[in-house]
Amino acid sequence: MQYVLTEEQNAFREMIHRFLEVHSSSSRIRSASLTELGWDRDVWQQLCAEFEVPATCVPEAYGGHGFGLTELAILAEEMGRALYCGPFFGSTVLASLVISNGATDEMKKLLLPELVKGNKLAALAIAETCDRWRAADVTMVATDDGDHWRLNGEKLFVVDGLGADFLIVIARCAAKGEIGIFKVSSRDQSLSRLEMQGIDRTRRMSRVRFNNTQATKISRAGDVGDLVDDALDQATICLCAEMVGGAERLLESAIEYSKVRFQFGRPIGSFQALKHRAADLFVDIELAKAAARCAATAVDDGDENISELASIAKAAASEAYMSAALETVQFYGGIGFTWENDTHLWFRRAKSSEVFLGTADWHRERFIKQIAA
Amino acid sequence: MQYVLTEEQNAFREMIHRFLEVHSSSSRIRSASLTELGWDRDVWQQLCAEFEVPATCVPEAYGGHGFGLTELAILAEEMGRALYCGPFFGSTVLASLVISNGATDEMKKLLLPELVKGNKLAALAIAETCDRWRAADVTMVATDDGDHWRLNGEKLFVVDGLGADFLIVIARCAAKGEIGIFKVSSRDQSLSRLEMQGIDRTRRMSRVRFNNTQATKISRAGDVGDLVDDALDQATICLCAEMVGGAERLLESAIEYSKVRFQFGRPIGSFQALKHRAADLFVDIELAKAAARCAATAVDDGDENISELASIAKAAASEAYMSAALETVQFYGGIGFTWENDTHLWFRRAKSSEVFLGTADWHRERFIKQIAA
Amino acid sequence: MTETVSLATEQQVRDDVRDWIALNWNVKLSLSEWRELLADSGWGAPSWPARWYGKGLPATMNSIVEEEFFNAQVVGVTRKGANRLAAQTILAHGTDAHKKRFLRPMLTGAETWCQLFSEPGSGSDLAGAMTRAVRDGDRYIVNGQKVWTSMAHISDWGILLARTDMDVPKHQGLSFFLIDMRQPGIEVRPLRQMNGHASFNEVFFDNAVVNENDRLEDEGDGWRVATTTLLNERRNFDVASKKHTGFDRQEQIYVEEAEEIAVALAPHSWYPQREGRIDLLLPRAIERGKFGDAALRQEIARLFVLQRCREMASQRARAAIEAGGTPGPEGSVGKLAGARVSRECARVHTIISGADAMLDGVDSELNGTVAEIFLSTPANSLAGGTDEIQKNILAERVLGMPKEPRNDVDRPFKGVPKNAL
Amino acid sequence: MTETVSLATEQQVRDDVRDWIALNWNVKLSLSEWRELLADSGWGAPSWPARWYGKGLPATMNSIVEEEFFNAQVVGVTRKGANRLAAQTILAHGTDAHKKRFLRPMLTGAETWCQLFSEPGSGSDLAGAMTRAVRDGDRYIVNGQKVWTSMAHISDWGILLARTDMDVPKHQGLSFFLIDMRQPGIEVRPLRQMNGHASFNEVFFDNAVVNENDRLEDEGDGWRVATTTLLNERRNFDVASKKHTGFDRQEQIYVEEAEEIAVALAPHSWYPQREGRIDLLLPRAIERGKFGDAALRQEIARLFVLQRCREMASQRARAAIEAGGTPGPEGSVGKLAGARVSRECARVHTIISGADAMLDGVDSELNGTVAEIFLSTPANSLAGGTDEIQKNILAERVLGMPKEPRNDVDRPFKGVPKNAL
Repeated sequence: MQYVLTEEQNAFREMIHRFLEVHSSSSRIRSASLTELGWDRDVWQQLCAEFEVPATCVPEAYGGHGFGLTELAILAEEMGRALYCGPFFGSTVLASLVISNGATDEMKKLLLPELVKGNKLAALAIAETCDRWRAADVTMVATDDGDHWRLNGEKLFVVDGLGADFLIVIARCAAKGEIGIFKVSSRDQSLSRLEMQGIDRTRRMSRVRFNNTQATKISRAGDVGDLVDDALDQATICLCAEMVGGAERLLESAIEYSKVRFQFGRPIGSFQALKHRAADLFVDIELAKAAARCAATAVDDGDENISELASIAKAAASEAYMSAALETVQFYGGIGFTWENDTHLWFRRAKSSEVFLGTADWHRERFIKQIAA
Repeated sequence: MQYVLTEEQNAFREMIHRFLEVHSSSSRIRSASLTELGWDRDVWQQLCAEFEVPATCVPEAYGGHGFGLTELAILAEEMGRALYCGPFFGSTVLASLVISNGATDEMKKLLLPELVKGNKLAALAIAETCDRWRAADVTMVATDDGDHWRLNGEKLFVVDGLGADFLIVIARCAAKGEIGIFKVSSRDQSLSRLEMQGIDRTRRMSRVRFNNTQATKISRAGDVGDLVDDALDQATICLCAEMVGGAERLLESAIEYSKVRFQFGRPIGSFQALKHRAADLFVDIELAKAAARCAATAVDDGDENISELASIAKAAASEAYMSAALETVQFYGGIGFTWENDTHLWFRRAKSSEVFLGTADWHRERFIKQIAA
Repeated sequence: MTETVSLATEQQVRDDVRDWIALNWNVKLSLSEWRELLADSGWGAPSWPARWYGKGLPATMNSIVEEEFFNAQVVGVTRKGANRLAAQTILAHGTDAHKKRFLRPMLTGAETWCQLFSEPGSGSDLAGAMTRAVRDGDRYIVNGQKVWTSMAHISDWGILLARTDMDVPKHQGLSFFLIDMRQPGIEVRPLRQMNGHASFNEVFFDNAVVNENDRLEDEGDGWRVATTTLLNERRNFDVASKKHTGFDRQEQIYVEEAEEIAVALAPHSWYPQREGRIDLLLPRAIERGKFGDAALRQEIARLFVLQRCREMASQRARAAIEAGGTPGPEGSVGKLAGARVSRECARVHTIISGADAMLDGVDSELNGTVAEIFLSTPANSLAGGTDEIQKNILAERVLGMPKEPRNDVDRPFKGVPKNAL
Repeated sequence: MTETVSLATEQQVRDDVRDWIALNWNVKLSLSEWRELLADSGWGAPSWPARWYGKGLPATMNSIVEEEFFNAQVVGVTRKGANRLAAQTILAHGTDAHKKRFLRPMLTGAETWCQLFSEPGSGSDLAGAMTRAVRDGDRYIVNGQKVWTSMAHISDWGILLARTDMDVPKHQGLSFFLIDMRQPGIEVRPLRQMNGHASFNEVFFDNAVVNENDRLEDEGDGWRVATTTLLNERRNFDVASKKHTGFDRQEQIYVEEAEEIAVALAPHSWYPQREGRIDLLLPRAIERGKFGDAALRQEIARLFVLQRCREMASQRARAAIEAGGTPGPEGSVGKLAGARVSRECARVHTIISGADAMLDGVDSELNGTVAEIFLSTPANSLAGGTDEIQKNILAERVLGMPKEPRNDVDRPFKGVPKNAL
């Protein structure tokens, strides 16, 4: 296993980092999050044009760069650090990974090239209740009316759903009940998409209602639940990378402030109580980072215990990120509790990420049952 | 409810405190714990003669002083502070409380006066497996052979069992299976008492085997399980007071050391990280102390929710005591990890108390189910 | 001994109040008419000197009198703003002229006060205030900024801690002023918090003016005077006063009082959420079908144990004060325990929510209440003295641990290292 | 570039070692005979200079050579005591006479060394050592006490940090000595720990003697020399070396080596328990029928998550070093995480035990193992640099937080406030 990033990977990281520092600064995040769409189309187009972000880990056969999940996770880490608000996680991570893992070759050839170029955006619709994020939890049924598959019901927490051109929907095929992957056009009149108002305005989610909506099945015959779950574990690993990036950004910010904020004639960062808490937090984040990085590499190495590693990473990142958010507010003192201070933007994301794609408790439970089995 | 001790109660506390400072100093604890009995008969006799300790909360009708559980808990707090090793908890708290709560008037008149004078020692035998400390968990059956009740089986964790003159045994009466309280003489040849080697050498426990042992039933006809449980809740409250005393002793010791131990040209107690941890610990202990004191007063006030208060106190005291033990070792540094340093004596008692009469988890579970009901 | 005397007096006080109410209370008066009457009677501030709108009774009688008013559904003096703190400070340090001018409208509510101590650069370290008051003849010109000022937007007057001398050590260069808030040199801006509410203000001084006569005590005595205010703040904080939210009656005077209370409480509408809403935990866990989860039960039980212990500890503290003690640094125990409760409540609430913890507003549980609990988490660890300051107090004043070496108290304030922001 | 060269050299080194082993290894030699041969060959310490019992190879080759020895079941140089640390310090700071006299018996095991740095009064603050070495002609008279000295009871020599000047700042008044442990002025007493084991010793100096010639570098250079020792200690600590516990074979030389190892390891028999025995958690939970408890499962899962993260973090750290980095203060992350694992393991083990956690010895689970885990809990937070010191290192050296004001480094040591014990 490759434990440290290569020179090329570090250069890649540095490049995207510098871009986001400018184009996803906190003032730009704030203004973008006030728009109806919630993100800045120009910045996304630049990410597609200059860095070909959506192509990163799509195989070359489908027009991508054929890099690994390691590279996608590097992007996620930087997006999380900058709290980039755009359709990266919804389209490039969630939807593309499900297509890459679970669609037929023919469908991949049809769908991925469009996503890769950034011409089209997709979003994944899987969750139906809170706390249920895996294929086995899906109850929505797709019926076959002879000509087409038809979907009915509701999907929740569809990330970047409002801006998506098409939806990737996980549903059970009527009769046998096996999990299939379906594609639905967003333009379909039978579809209703409503924004779900969130604590984190930098990641938009929607509630999608299907009313006898026409769908194309893009997975092969038979149950593809395992493939969907593989994709979700990979997406979870990207989420963890994103969380680690966010946590690091918070810690850096707290430390910087502690050097320039003086009370009692000393920088507050010279007080040992703050030092020790910063050190504890650094340990938390380093541990979560190790887990997120190793999990991504393990996917690229074709390891078998990905779900274990994804759960370890999610459990570690969830606690590290939320601790970082709470500590950072505390380091800032009263000013950290204000709207004007940027900390709360990450504070919101920390909680939102903690419960997204399975809570830390759920991941620990899955993990411990796997290793006890 | 009386929230603070009266002048008389404080004077009582101070008196016993001064006695134990001398007669239960750490060097005397260490030497007593090396003896076969595990405690010093002279010190116990002084406690009985000078302070009439066993009489404290026994009603005057049975030769006691008729004080409340508050006073018994004050004694327990000081015993815990000084880590007094003698038959106080086994005989004066556990056995006497069970007799007071559950025996018939006739039996109280027979048994309590002897205990009150300190001529005799009793011990309570209830637990049969670990984690089971209440009447409902008892499976031992007492059979009636016409002339006598007969006991068979084994009881564990009998505190101060080796030095006891008689045992108070909780068992089910054959046929109907109702809980009864029995008395067995220690001199009975059919009884075997073996010391259970513990991490805490200052509180001895034994394993008692009954082999068709003759017993006297001292409770009235019918199930007295609730009365036994009441006594156990009262004993738990005394245990909590004892734990709070121990935790306070640890914190005081850590603070004192932090004032005289210099590193880097400063007393280590001037380093903010240690200050904040000491403050956190102080909060933990103050909270546990409030719970223990209020629970004892509530018993004296005849409140109905004693089991709730006992469980709150046990949960709070368990965490505060163990934290105090860990922090105190850490305050001392390497020297705190040595045999020569006294901290480990309390460190051992902290864990041993945490799991005695129901673990913190068990008490939380009981408490939350009660208030949710 | 003391107790017996107090008990005798208590009944007497109750009788006196009842008699006075019987004679004077008139539900048909306007709020201001009634308050004038009340201020003059001395029953609006029983512990103040008889000469200054009070009855000269011990402070312990205040709650007795309040209780009588409450039971008789009689409207009391105003509770808005920092009026009570300002009054206590003026009583201790003001001239007769100050008392004559200011105390009465403080009781009637004709004037509202705010407290101008905290600054962006001096939060925990209040004595490091940088707002300058420079003498100009018989007045001072004030420049600088204060923050976390409740009620500044509706205040007529403020109690101001400002620096009049940079060349002496920090605690010696401060002075204490009563400043007219209705002047062009003062701008008040609401300060929005991360949970969207605005409970406080920022106050900017741009050549604001204060008369020399409106200084309390001498130049350089500001810290000593402020200590009185802070001590009273702590005392009011320690002994939780019954929250009076009006009598919900239709007569004009009650409606007027309710309006006054509504204005005063509006910025703090989220405070129940700040406490963590422990009351909602069990019902939510049960309703969402999660009470069967042993891990969650342990979490909730831990929290209830903490909360119940905290209640018992504060009852013990209150009983100790009543038994003759004074409110000391032990109040920090309750403050820290409260912050723990808030933090843990917020955490456990979001565990119960699962993915719904992502939601806010209409899509969310209890219409945003859980989100508000979460977004208010840090408040209790910051407001009214940070956790860090509370821990320093406990460690140094209660546990007697040695102080840190300091370099900011024994040299001219201008030479003390300051914020590098 | 570097990597390619190393790879080429690695194979060559492997070939050379194998050739040498093939020619020289003889299972019939006694342990000392074989070690003499090995020391002279240079293969016992490949990274040492060719002139001094080494091969002048890069340090990374040490593990390659070790691997070849291990695979061929060939006995290596001694690993007992502080021989390796003492040798590295002498190589860096000793004269040729020192190297000639001491290095060879360090490899063969003919002499055992211990490290005499820590004192009862200076644990975290090693530079505050109070043991005095007072010059007396061409020798020094040593008085004072050291503590936490592994192997002192079987040591022939010790590396000693002692104060030779009280009138200069603390770091400048220390000198570094090689001291003969077999003399009447030195008394070694085992130090019993709270878990009953005695892994370390106290060493008392009562007019012990050390020759001027046995000082490393100049008087006052002691702290600089000690820094070399400490750096090597950290390096050895960071890069976990394979624990060689002998080959379990019957020939005399293997038996002799096994005896040597047994003596060296005896005081540390409880170290597996110190780590917390995470391996026992799941089997114990399942065997005791508690795996069905969701609250316990969460506890165990948390611990496994922590442990797995710690493993991955240390693999990353190791990979970073191999990729050209140097072991830095990041090692503190692993140290702190390890202490967390120990502490949490001890806690969860006793949760699994329930009331059986009260037991020790024959009555208890795994014959006292759980008790030993519990009674060893604090060790990992203290040994090898306390958690507090590790956190200071991370905060100041990695996160760049400002240092505390200090009053102990810029004045004569005699004027620095010291223990009031």
